[in-house]
Amino acid sequence: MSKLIYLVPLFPLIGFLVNGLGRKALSRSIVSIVGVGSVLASFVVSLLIFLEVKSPGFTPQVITFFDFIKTGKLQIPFAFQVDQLSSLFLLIITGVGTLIHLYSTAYMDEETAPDFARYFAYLNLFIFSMLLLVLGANYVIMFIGWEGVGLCSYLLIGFWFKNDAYNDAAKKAFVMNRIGDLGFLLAVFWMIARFGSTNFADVFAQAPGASAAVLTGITLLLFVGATGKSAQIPLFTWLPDAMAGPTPVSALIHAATMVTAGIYMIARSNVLYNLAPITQNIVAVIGLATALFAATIALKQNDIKKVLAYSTVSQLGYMFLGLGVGAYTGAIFHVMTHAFFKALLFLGAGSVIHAMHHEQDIRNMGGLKKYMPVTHITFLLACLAIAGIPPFSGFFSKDEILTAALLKSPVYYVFGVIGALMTAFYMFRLYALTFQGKFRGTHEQEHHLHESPKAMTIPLIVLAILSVAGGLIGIPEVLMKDAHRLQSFLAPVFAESQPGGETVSHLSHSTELILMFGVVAIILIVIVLAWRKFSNYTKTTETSTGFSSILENKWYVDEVYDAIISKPLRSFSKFLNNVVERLAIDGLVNGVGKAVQYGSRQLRLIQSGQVGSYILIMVVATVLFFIIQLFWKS
Amino acid sequence: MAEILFWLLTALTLMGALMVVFSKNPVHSVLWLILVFFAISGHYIMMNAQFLAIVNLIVYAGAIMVLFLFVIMLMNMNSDTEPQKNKWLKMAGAIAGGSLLLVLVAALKDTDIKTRSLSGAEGNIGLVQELGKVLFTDYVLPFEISSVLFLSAMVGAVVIGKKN
Amino acid sequence: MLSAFDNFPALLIWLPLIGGVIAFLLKNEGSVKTWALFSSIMTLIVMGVSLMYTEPKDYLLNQVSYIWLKDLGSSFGLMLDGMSRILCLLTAISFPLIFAATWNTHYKTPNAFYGLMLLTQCGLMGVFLATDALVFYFFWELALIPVYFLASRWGGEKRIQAAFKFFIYTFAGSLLLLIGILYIYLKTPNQSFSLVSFYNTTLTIQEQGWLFWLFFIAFAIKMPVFPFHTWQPDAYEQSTSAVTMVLSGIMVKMGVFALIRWLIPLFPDAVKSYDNIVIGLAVVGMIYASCIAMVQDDLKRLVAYSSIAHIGLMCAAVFTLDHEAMQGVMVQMFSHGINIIGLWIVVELIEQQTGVRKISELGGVAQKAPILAIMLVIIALANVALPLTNAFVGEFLMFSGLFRFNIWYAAVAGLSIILSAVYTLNMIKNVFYGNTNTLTETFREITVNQRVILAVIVVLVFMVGVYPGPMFQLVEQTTDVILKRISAK
Amino acid sequence: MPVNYYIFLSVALFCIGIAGVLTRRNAIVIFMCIELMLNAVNILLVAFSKMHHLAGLAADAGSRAGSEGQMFVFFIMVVAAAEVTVGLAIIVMMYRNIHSVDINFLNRLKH
Amino acid sequence: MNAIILSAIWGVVMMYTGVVTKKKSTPKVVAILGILLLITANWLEYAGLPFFNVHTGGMLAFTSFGLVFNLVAFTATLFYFLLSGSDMEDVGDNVADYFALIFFVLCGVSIATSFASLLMLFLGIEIMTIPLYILAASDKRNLKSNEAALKYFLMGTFSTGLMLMGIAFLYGASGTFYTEGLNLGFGSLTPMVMAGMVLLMISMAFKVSAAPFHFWTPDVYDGTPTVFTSFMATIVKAAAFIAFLRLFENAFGKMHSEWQLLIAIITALTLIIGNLTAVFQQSVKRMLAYSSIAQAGFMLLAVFALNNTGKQGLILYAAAYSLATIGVFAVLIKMKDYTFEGFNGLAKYQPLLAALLTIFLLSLAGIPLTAGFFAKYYMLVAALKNGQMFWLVIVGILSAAVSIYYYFRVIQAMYFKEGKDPEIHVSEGFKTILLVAALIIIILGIHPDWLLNLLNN
Repeated sequence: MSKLIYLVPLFPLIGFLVNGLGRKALSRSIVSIVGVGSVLASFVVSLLIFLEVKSPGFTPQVITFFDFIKTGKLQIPFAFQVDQLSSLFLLIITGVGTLIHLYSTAYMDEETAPDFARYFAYLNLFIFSMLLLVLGANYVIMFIGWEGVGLCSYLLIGFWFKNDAYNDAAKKAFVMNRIGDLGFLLAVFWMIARFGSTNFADVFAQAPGASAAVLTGITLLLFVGATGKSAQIPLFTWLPDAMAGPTPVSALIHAATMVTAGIYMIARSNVLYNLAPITQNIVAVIGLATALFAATIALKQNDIKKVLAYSTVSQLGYMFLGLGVGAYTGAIFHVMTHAFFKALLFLGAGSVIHAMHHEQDIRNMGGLKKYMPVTHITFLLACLAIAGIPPFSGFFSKDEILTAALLKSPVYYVFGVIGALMTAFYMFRLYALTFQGKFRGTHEQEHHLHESPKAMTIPLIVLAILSVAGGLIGIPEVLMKDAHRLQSFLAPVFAESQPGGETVSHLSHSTELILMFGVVAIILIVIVLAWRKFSNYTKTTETSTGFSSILENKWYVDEVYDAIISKPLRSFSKFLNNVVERLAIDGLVNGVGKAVQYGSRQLRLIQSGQVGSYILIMVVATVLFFIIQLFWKS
Repeated sequence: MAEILFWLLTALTLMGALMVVFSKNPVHSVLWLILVFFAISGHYIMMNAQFLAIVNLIVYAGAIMVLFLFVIMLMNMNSDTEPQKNKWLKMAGAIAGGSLLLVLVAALKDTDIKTRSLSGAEGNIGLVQELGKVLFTDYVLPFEISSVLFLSAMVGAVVIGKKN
Repeated sequence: MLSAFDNFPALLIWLPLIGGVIAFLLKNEGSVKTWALFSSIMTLIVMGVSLMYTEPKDYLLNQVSYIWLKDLGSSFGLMLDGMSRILCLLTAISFPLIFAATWNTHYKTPNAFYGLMLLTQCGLMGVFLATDALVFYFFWELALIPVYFLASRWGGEKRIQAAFKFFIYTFAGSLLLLIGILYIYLKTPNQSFSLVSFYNTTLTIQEQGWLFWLFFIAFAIKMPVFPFHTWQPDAYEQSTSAVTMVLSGIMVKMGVFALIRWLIPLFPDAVKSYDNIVIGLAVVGMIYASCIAMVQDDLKRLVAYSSIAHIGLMCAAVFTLDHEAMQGVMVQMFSHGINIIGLWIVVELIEQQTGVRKISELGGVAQKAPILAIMLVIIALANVALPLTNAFVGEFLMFSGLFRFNIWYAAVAGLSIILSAVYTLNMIKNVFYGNTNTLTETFREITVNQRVILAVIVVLVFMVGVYPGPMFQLVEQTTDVILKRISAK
Repeated sequence: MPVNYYIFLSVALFCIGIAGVLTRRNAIVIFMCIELMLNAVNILLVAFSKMHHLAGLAADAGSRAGSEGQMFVFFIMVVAAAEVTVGLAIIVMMYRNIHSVDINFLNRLKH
Repeated sequence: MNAIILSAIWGVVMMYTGVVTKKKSTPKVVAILGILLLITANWLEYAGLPFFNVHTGGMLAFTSFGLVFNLVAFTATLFYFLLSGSDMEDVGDNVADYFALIFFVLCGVSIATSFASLLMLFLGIEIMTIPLYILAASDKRNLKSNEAALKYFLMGTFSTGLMLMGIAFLYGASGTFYTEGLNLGFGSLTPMVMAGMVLLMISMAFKVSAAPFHFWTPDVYDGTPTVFTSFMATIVKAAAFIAFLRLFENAFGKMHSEWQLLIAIITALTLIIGNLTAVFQQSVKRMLAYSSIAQAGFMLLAVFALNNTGKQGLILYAAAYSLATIGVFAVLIKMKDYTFEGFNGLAKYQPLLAALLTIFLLSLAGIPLTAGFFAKYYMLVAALKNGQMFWLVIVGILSAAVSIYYYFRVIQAMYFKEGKDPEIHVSEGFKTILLVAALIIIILGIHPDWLLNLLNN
């Protein structure tokens, strides 16, 4: 079965080509069928592969198709790696992808036919790239997908390219990603230089022989790549802006899949990271800082998608925290559950936006629960999941990360919990403002409010089920013995970096339980507070001041970046262009020409026209020549 | 005796030359120049080059200088019409000439032949007979060729002088 | 033994030459254009056929010599090795593309224009094929003269000055080259200009030192490498598009090519002692040019500066003397040529319709011409070396080699990856996206012909980008031989 | 009389000629100064001729060594005569056109 | 010897032609016949068939170097006659006399290329220059022509004085005028030899218009009727170079290292001043005058190097430079406006003429595929082979780059600028001959060995 692995990315690629090339010729329905069908086909194959991987006796396989680059000593095959980690991601990507494609057929129905096809082409291309990313058996193939998803993200954020703000957001996303990509590339170069190969197997096999400095360097550079793709400090600002794209895109790319590429990559490189403890700490600290930082911003956002975006950044921070503290399974687990509930949240938000005719400000919503029951329920479930209320999926995954963090350091744990509280607060603020209370929009909007079509609600329902039940594959040991099926499934991948069961056993079961339910209790209190506070929200015109205004303005990070990077770079470039280039370098070149002309003008004045002076110069020259000849040798 | 004569002629030559340069009136310059030629002819005779001495007088002092005189007369030149260079240029010219002299003297003061004497009337190569022999044997080619020179000078005089 | 293959190199030179002369004689604009296209396609066919012949084992033996100036020790020696093939192929592909892409442009005295274009092709082919230093120098200049006329006669208002600056700058450089060539020639044991005897001449370290700079400056001006680049933006801006394509697509490769064939193997010691300076210059130039490209408002100038940055990388990679990097350079020479010609074609298409090149005055073209926009996006992204496009392969290897040479050079040079994304996306955004204005309101979608031309480029972009294997095989031997020469010495 | 004397006499005469060329503006006078220079050369040649002749005689009583020097002087005179013809013709022509022989008037051609 | 005698005779023939016929075109035909005769005679002598057996007393030595140069010079003169012969009619009435003078000059050229004695050098150079004084003055009513003639005359005789002084010193030191005798006698640089050598060098530098003794050149070339400038600046100058090279090779070859620095200084100054000053000229004619100085700088490299390559190169240079310059002048004579602007838009009205002119200019600039390239090539190789004073080569190269500036100004004017129709009237024959000249330049640019192999016989 794993021989058929090429089919997985092939289907979306075909979908992309068909929809892309035939964008003018194809009707909407065909586009939808091709778009959704290709991903669905992929999903089916992925499922088959997953089953094969899951079956006992399976060994990870590398399937090589051809040599992508083969020159000199360097050989980079175009090869796919089929193992537990990649097959799990295949499922997530194609699964969530299928749902979102389906959802999109309804969500994007306002677009003209060619744009509709273009949209699906992009989306399929994205799936293709993402699959390449997770399937690649070496860092170069991974990088192809890595850049590919960035490109698709760029294309989809700027999907409505008439709007310049969207274009700017798209550009920002791409450039920020590129900054990270540079780190990734440098890491790859370092691997080539040090290990002579980029194949996972070769690199991991040789890694223990490398010096700590090299490993720290490589892993840090890889992490720089991850901060770009997964929107961590300092490269996170693109993600909230990326909400400019169509909402399903936000769900698929900017929540469920692409942004988790960084986590996938680090999990994939767990062997390297385990050998570089300094990097691990940095990853943990950055992750935690991002989680808190983004959560604070999310508290005061009024755009429904912005809240979710910052929430995504924050959740990604948790995943990195998990990676940093060595809880690879936990991080992957959270990726999975997060894919479910965050996709659900976004799709729910999309449903709301669709119903509200592209109104995104939650202050203008309220009381939608009666108009959109399915959306309402599924959204609530997702909120509960993300807030970490048992037995919803978020609880299990987040708990696993927090537990691991506690083992590493109580400080991580405390801050992690604070973040979790904030998560609960802003999610229920969002929920309450949107669905509870009275409708605060215009009558026109109210008149048109309705539940979304089936194509949209079905994915919501499916995702809701997954959000609710998804956590059950990873029930912690303290609750049920040997019920963490994810851990046992992924164990071969992380085998080398798991120091066995010792760390887990450091914490007594009772402590763990107390902490677990203590946290849940506090979260519940926070939820109630938020619910009550925002259920009866009325619009005010007063502007916020002080700290809350700082939060509302996202800590002015964009402004700071603008002031310390963009603007200086631009002025520097202008300086180079206007001063260095024009005056110095070109001036020098032209100066040579001018000097020649000047010399010419002066020199020709010797030609005075007077015979007397000519002869005088001749005589003087004769005298000089005699002098030279007389004294030259002596 | 010969020495005294040498110095006398030398003094005459140089003084005449200087006067050629300094005379304001071109006519005087010509006359001084003729004097110089006579003195030079004297030198020639002292060096036993009688033929050249005579030719010098006939060709230079006689023909060429008379030509000069004619031209000057034709143009009615005198010291009043004589253009003068400004003082500085004159000075520069004199200095340049002087320094050339200085340099040449410096270069030549230590020649290996400087003490070889030219005294004595031995030898007869300077006589017409001898020179004529050489001229029409070994030097017949240059002699013929110089006719081309004269031809071209003649043509030139015609071309330039002829009225259009 | 003279096999059929032996005549291909000469044919590649004669075909354009004869074509050019005939073009001069034709009077009718249509027939001149048709003839030029036909002639260039013929050359392409010959090139294609010659690709099928394999390269003999010893690369220096793979040459054909025709007797020329026997007394001077010069013969009309040509060689079609891997590197030559890549560049001749680029030249052969480019000209039909250029002719086709500028089919609708009307030139005054078209016969002269196309004649000169074909003569340029002849010169370029000669440069890439020559194995005799004097022949090389001849073609080096021969490629320059027609381009000078092309750039001065057709183009923008300041074209005369720009072309003249270009000409005098490169000419001065090539005079230095001439001195260097002559010096080595006099040092060769048998007073010969042939590549073989140049290779076999031992030069002292001091000699290598200054000869290196004579050669390098000549090539650096041609490439151009910072700070010898100031002729380039002016020349690109002022020339007519077809000429700009030749200049940027192929001509700048002459410099890189010459570095590899005529500089590196000749002065191994000097290369090793000056590599840091040269790479430093190249890296500074990359960042410098990228920064300046960010603030350009003229499409042509933007592409020009981006080209300087890309060439800088090639120059740096050559001097790493790294096998993989060198391979990257070879492939990138081809890829960059294709990509930048593609970019110019798009610029030309825009200028044809709107009459402007100012980025700030354009906008919304994608609405009116989505296919053009798609093509441009693909080509532009290839230009910034997105994976699976042709430039990625080359740049990846070059950066990788640079990294092995020195981490910090690679890190600094890597910033250009980011900067290139910035200016490319800015350009795409401001020209293609956003709303239309009065200038672009009436923009029409490109015609079928134009689509085909751009499609050819896009196909090439992906062909090399996805499966670069054949390219590497083509040049592997050349790289091997050249690098072995250096390590041997 | 050592040959040295003649050398210095000749050089002095030569330099006076040069100084004359440099200090005067009248074309005719300048021309005369050039004639002075030529005569300086003539003296020198004759002196050397004599010197070489004496040396030749010392070796061989019938030697004609040195005659070439006098021949040369002869040819210099010939050439000088030709030059004077042409030169005076040019000067007269100029005089006919501008009624002056001042070389400073000749400055239309410059730079 | 054939050439010397026949050219002198033909000069006389030309004089009589002027008397016999009043038709203005006849002298040109006769002159062309004469030059063809000269070429043939010279060729025959080169092939070993001298017509005359004259007792030269060893004062002339006919080497293949001199004879091949004669061939080049006569051929160039043929082109000159064919292209510009008719334009002499515009200068004055004495067309036959002009031709006669030119034949006398050719006689001087032939002497200067074969002298073996300083006496013949002196006579040869005088025969070369005295007719030129007259030709310069030939436009009698034109003050510029007057001025040129007088300047040329005064400075020329002055330099003759210097040369004679030099010869006198050399005679004093060696007792002979034979160059060979000098060379055998000079192992080292005694004061007398030094003084003589320097003075000779200066006077020869004057003749070839090398800086800083070049001042006469621009003014004289500018003032002289253009049709004669063309001749003066090419054939005569090249011949002076041959004389220069022969003199220094035969008489001072053994003490090459003693005077190399001086020549190097002269060369460098000539290159720099010639090229730099040419840059700012407004008149094409004057630009060509300065360019001739600049080209002289390159040719001086042959004297500097004093090796076989240099000698070969000098022949090639003479051919390339003379043909190209004669071609440019031939067109210039037809123009009414001598400024650069006068050439504006020429390509539009006279495409063939412009194209040919471009070839000539490219050759002068030393662009490959023209004879000018190989001419410069040989000079550079010669200088490099010499192995001394590498900086001179660099100066040469840089000034060659500068020269592009002024040569290409003409090209720019012709091709890239708009202008009025200059209304040039040229016959088809003129164009054909110009085309032949251009072809020769290109052929020599591809196969210089075809000319230079003549030297190896």
